Amino acid sequence: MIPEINIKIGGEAGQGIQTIGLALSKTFQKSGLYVFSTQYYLSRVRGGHNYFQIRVSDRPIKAISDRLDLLIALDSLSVQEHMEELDNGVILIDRQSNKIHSDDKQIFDVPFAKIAEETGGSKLYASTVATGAALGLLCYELEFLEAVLKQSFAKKGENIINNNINAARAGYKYARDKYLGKCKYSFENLIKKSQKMLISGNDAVGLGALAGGVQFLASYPMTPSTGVMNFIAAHADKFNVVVEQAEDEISALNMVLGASFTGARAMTTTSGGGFSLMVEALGLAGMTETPAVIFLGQRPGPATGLPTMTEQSDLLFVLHAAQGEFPRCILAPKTPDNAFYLTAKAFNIADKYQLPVIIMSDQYLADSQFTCERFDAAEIIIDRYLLSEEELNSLTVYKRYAITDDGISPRALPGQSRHVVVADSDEHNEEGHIDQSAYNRIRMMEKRMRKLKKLTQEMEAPEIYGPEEADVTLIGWGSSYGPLTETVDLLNEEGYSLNLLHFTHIFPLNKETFWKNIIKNSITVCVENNITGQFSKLLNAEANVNIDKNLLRYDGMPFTPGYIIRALREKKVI
Amino acid sequence: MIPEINIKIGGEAGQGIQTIGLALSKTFQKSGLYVFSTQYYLSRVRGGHNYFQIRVSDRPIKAISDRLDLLIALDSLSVQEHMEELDNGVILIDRQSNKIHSDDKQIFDVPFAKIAEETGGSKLYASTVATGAALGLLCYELEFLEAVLKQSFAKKGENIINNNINAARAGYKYARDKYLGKCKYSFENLIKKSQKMLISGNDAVGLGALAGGVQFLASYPMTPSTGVMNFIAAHADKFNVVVEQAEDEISALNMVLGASFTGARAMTTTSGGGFSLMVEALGLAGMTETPAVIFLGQRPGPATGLPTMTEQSDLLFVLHAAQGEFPRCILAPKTPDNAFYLTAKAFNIADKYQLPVIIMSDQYLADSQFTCERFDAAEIIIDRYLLSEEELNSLTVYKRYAITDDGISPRALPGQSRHVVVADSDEHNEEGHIDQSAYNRIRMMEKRMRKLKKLTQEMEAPEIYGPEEADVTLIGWGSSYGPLTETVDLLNEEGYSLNLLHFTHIFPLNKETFWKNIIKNSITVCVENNITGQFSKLLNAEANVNIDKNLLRYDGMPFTPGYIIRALREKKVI
Amino acid sequence: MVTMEDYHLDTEIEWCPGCGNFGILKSIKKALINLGISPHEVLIVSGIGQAGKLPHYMKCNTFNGLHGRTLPAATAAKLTNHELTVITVSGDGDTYGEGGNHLIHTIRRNPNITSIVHDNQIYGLTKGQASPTSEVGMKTKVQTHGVFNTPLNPLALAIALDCSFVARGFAGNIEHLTNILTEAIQHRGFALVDILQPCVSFNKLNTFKWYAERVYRLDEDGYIPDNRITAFERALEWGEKIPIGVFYKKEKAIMEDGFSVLKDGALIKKQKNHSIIEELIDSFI
Amino acid sequence: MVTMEDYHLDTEIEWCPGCGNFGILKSIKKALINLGISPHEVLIVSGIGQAGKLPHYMKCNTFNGLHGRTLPAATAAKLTNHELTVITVSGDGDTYGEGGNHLIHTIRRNPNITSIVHDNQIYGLTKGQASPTSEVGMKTKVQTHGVFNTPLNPLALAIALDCSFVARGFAGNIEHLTNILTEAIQHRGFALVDILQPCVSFNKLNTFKWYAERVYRLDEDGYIPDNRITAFERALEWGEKIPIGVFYKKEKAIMEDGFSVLKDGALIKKQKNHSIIEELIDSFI
Ligand SMILES: Cc1ncc(C[n+]2csc(CCOP(=O)(O)OP(=O)(O)O)c2C)c(N)n1
Ligand SMILES: Cc1ncc(C[n+]2csc(CCOP(=O)(O)OP(=O)(O)O)c2C)c(N)n1
Ligand code: SF4
Ligand code: SF4
Ligand SMILES: [Mg+2]
Ligand SMILES: [Mg+2]
Repeated sequence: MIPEINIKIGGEAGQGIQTIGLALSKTFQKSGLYVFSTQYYLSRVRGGHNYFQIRVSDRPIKAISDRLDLLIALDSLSVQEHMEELDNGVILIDRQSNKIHSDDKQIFDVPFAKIAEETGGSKLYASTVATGAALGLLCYELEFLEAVLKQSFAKKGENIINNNINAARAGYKYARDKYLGKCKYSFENLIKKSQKMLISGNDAVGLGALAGGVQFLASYPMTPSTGVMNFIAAHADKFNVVVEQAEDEISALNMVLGASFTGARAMTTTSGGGFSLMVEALGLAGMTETPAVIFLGQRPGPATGLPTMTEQSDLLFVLHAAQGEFPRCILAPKTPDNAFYLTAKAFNIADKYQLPVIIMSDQYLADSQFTCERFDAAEIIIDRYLLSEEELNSLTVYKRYAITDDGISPRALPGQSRHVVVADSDEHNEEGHIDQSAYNRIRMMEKRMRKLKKLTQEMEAPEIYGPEEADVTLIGWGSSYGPLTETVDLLNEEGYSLNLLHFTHIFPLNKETFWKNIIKNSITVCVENNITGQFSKLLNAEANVNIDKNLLRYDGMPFTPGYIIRALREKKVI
Repeated sequence: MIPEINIKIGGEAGQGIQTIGLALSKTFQKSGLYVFSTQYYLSRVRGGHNYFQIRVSDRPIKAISDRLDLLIALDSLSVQEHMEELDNGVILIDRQSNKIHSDDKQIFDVPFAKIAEETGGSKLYASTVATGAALGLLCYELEFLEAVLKQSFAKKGENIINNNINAARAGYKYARDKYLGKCKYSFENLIKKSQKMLISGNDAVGLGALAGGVQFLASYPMTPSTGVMNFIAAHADKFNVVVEQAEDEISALNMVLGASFTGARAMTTTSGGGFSLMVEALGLAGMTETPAVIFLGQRPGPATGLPTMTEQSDLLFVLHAAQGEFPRCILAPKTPDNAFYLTAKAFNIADKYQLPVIIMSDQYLADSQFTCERFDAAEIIIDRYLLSEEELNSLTVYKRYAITDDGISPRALPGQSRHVVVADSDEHNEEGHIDQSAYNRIRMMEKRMRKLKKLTQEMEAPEIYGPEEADVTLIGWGSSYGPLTETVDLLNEEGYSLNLLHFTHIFPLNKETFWKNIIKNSITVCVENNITGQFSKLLNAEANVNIDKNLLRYDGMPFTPGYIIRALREKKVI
Repeated sequence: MVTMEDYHLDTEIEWCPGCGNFGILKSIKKALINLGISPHEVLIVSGIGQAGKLPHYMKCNTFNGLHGRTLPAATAAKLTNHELTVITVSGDGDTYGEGGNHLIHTIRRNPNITSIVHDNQIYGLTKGQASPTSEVGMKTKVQTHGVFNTPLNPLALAIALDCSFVARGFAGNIEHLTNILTEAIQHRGFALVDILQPCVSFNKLNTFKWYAERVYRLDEDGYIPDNRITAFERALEWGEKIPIGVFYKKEKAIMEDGFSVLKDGALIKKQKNHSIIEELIDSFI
Repeated sequence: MVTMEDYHLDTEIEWCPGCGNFGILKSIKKALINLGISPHEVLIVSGIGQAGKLPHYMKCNTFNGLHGRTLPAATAAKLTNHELTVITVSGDGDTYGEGGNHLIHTIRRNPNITSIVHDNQIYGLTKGQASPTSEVGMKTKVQTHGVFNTPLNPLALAIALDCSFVARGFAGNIEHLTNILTEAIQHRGFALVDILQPCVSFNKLNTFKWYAERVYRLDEDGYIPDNRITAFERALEWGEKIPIGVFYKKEKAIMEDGFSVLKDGALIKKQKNHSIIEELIDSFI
């Protein structure tokens, strides 16, 4: 069998869990392996119990496993919490700093803190020692970690780099020497050079926005969306982006609309609570036909809910948000690479159709890193769909909201020519001025709604994963793609017959109907991270499809193949 | 045939259209006739073209007619705009003040302004003169108008009352004397004493709130909901209500929740734009299980839209508003009397199920007056569903969010006993404190959602109007009841076979299914004031019912029987 | 030369005859003409209310957005194309009520825009509820016992936030108002111009006459608007005498200065450099 | 007698060790004990942020609502049962950022509540973005070139709005803070208490040491907090020397006075009179 290894780093917030996790993930990645990592954390800065989970394999992976091979325990609570997931796995711990009762042979003791002080001169290096020790235990080449440390601490100077490298080496040596031969998961002969990327959902959205030509970002911080704002802010200067932290989310989306009206590709990032505050401005985007891209990192609600966890429970809210009726577009990326391309696409759709596009992600995808094929930025073409200055100069009258067959009116920018551009949140005539007449109202409503029809053509049909015909069709949307595809693979290997119908282009739905034939004779199970089965309802309302069963999870945790398989068994679907 | 008369008063904002309209409506009402009135106005304080339309009959009526018998034109534009609706009707106008070209015999000229100055000493009385003249033309008893004027100007003193009465008398005399015998619509012998009420949708909601024991109201003004706030403010002192104008709608609903948590029956009033800003707090009500009543007067969107007109386009938004999932209740009154009882019921539901209840009305119902049977306040029982002080004192521990079978936890108020009450917008445990564990999350989500099941039992099934079996079943919700019932009557009289299925209890839907049998063999036509057929979609998602056709109106105007019949013909349903 | 005719729009004005808004509309046009700015070089971002209708009555680029939300939209528009003259126009309810939070933070940002507040001390369009600046005791259908809350003093508030230009005008003095607006538009930074604007339909207290009897020009007694404490003191004057003019003026860095990407030209004119995206992608390998 | 024990809640406190919030928690409890108020007589309305968690760490009635929305909920709670001692607890981001509009208008209303702001000059819970009070130049992941906006001066703002009680405390001086809080809770009207609160995890600039070196007590030089102009001047002091204490105090009518229905007892205790509804119904006949 192909070696696959599952590592969890557990401990309190502030103990350096993320540092170890990221360093290990990158290390494996650099050596050409496939990595998948995910994070679980509480809404606090110090203390509590958090973890970082990594799965490494030499074949592509897109989900976490429920089973652990190596637990790096930074506190004794971690041992307690995750012992049961270990089954055949081992624990790496600093017994000098953490009292644990168990005297299991599975426990490998390395004095992280002591080694850190001896080599780096400070306990601060304990996490680097632990990283090194983990690799030592796995008999893994240390050079990859050294490369990672050099890259990570490049800005901090030689001294810090060397301290880290020394700490890593010492941890590595200690573990390797002390436990040589005990290691079950040697990757020693597998190492090659990678051309793949390791990237999280949030970073991929940020990268997609930059590739898609974002010029303006206004946001108010909110977990789990903040990472996208941070990413774009970090690269704003190079990419000519204005980034502004708004005083609240109302301001954020109104800023985006002001920027967009004036000509910038503009975006905001938020989570459900912030989106709630953006609702009125969403309608303004609809009414004034101002392009806007909204990144929504979902988390469990209602209200503050579980701020650091995951859910897919804002779908119908986003679909119907704001008074009145107007066209919008909803995309839900399934993986970081998909997030990259969809984000760039979102900007083109927003510009072409002059409407708001909402990218729906969630904490799970936001904070998970996947090994992906290198993104192809050349695939991304930026098209602004604006009138040119020549076109404008040749016009005697310019009508911002001219009635057209496809509902899309010619767009010009203020200051671009001698024609003034007028946008209005009231119902307005073709020039953009207030008009309350019934005649005008009907024409304008129909014009705006007409845009949806053409937009449908740009929406992708759902992907079918697995065989074309199967007994059971799983249905999913957005971030659950990874666990769902793995579920299909695992169960089909076991002799069951399953396939997956997965949606990333959520609204308006593509009008192709081939997939309806696929589900005609199978049992359909819609798998969602929410309690009411929102995507099922959407399919019912928008595609007139009746789903047989809902498989729902709403405890704040993402799906794993194991969870889905257990639930399918409980529901007697398999 | 029973005499029925349709009057329209047209003119600029600020010319006293409403004064005349209200006075005439009340006058007819007082004499025991059935009155229905409705208003059309623009978003401006002076100028433009507004009108007030009145239909009077000696049998119950619940809609406007498209046909006019009498047009009281306060400007020449009104003649131009409404001439065509007249057919056999007549125009009353002051030709000295308004130049019109037509020399039609239908035109009856009364110098309102001149008579006003002669009798009351000021042009300000012109509208009263016009009111009198209209009654003169109809050969109507003047005493009823005199009673109305006395009542209306009671607070302004004897002098003002007398001036108005004199002006009315002079107008009456002038018209009656000059045009005696020309009058086609004499009601002379029909007059009796009324025990019925004439009331608008907004006033009825206000009255229902007072009868339902509202103690706290916080709102930000927004057409067409402001009338409810005004009504409650006017009676606040007598009814022990605290009324506060909030700085914005976010504040309004958060105030309501603060008041409700502390023990007041609390309410806010708004329209779609304001509701958008309340969305986050709506979720807070859901999460903290704090009762709240939200009155939503719908108007056409998106954004500012058509601020003074009507639409039913916020339904799916309200149904799904706010991140995450939690139970809510939606009611949509069909008439003022229904609005009265439903509003009171909303408070009981909010208290019993500890959730937000949204009353969805619209500009049409808000500003329309109906003749109703006298409201029976004794029918309204106020039940707070709170723990008593004795119950609380007998408890050693009080758990605000105790897990129960029906999902409803015992509610106590802060300060009521030595037990503290803790509410939290984060996911919380039974005591109300933050708890991020999956175990707790599942229990709490299920507890909250469980409340919907029991609530379903309090929701009324749809009303069937007309025969149990019919070729065509019209389906409607909320304020369209009047025009829809009249449509059914008119068409059945013509020999067609129609009935109506009408919903006022929108979510959660009552689970009775008898009505599904009724529509099994008929062509279903869902009639809605919106462009996407929102109630159709709701029926599909919540009751798994497929509607055959949608009959939609989205020009800002309410339905009339005439409009519906024309549309049914166009759609070849009849 | 830009003329009144250039700004003319052939349309019906929906304000009540005699409304103070007419004077403000005229003053804005005059100020722009004074400064030689053409209609297509101006962007007026307006709110919802009687004041918010203003850009429908003159030729100019217009973003008539939501009630209370002029400032974020205007700030972002300015950052996107700082070659435009960006002006916001909205009511007292809009700016100080619904939009209060944006006012505070826009002052802190100090973008180079001019914010014109039609302060009629009432909600006009919604027919006469109290606004944040309504006088104590004024009765309305909602404030049945009269206004209770301490009226908001927009000038004192702005000075407390170190707003870079703080002024008050009067719709009844078009010449003076035109001067203030001209100076405000010229000012490099955020300029708040609160304008006393009689509402003839709903505010029967603060009428043209009421204002005219009370207003006096700050500059008449040689007042120099450069001291924050003195400005604060003058801002507190309200009653028998109401000062109009520029209360406070300060040169400080504007928001646009804070963005290096705006240094050499408007954001929308910046070209993208495609090679850097490849570099960034590579950093994830 | 109420004791520390009465307020004790057996729970893990989720703040970072060394956080300034611990001092604030202690001072609030002490102030309540000083005043002999029992846990069930207190309602703490809190927001979202590290500060907002506070009522989960002491026994009291609690409404932990939304980020930025403490004040409307607290105001209404007070109007509903004015026998409760109502206190709001929230962060600088919460009160001055997201909730800025409510602060302005709550000051204007002057309800008899105490508003405690944990001012760590940073967004703590969301891991270190600038807050409205962050110092110019402070770098964060979002403010990569350092904070640009003029920091909001909450005391000057409150004084400009004629707030009836304006004070600043320091989380590092529990005794002094307890005194301020005691006075604030006793004050009849809206009391704003801004508290300098070191955030040991994210604000490396405004540390315990930084504050300790700068703060001095206003009352030490005999300052009397009764003059709005002087108070404004002192509120502008920030730098080498940072004053703490009561800046401004004024007796004025409180919001509750504005409602005749609140004259003789709490709103929730009022009985309904059913006959008047019949009268009102009759008026429509
Ligand atoms: C979110 C929202 N709430 C309420 C309204 C209704 N509304 C329109 S204008 C207005 C107030 C108008 O007052 P002001 O801003 O002072 O403008 P004025 O009409 O006095 O010029 C209100 C409350 C709205 N359009 N949007
Ligand atoms: C509407 C909304 N937007 C954003 C957030 C995310 N959020 C939680 S706490 C916080 C800021 C915390 O800063 P502060 O209020 O100063 O409190 P501190 O943590 O510093 O005590 C933010 C932005 C939220 N909960 N709700
Ligand atoms: S209502 Fe008042 S503010 Fe509005 S147009 Fe009329 S006078 Fe002007
Ligand atoms: S992050 Fe800062 S404010 Fe939050 S608990 Fe830690 S030290 Fe305190
Ligand atoms: Mg106003
Ligand atoms: Mg803070």
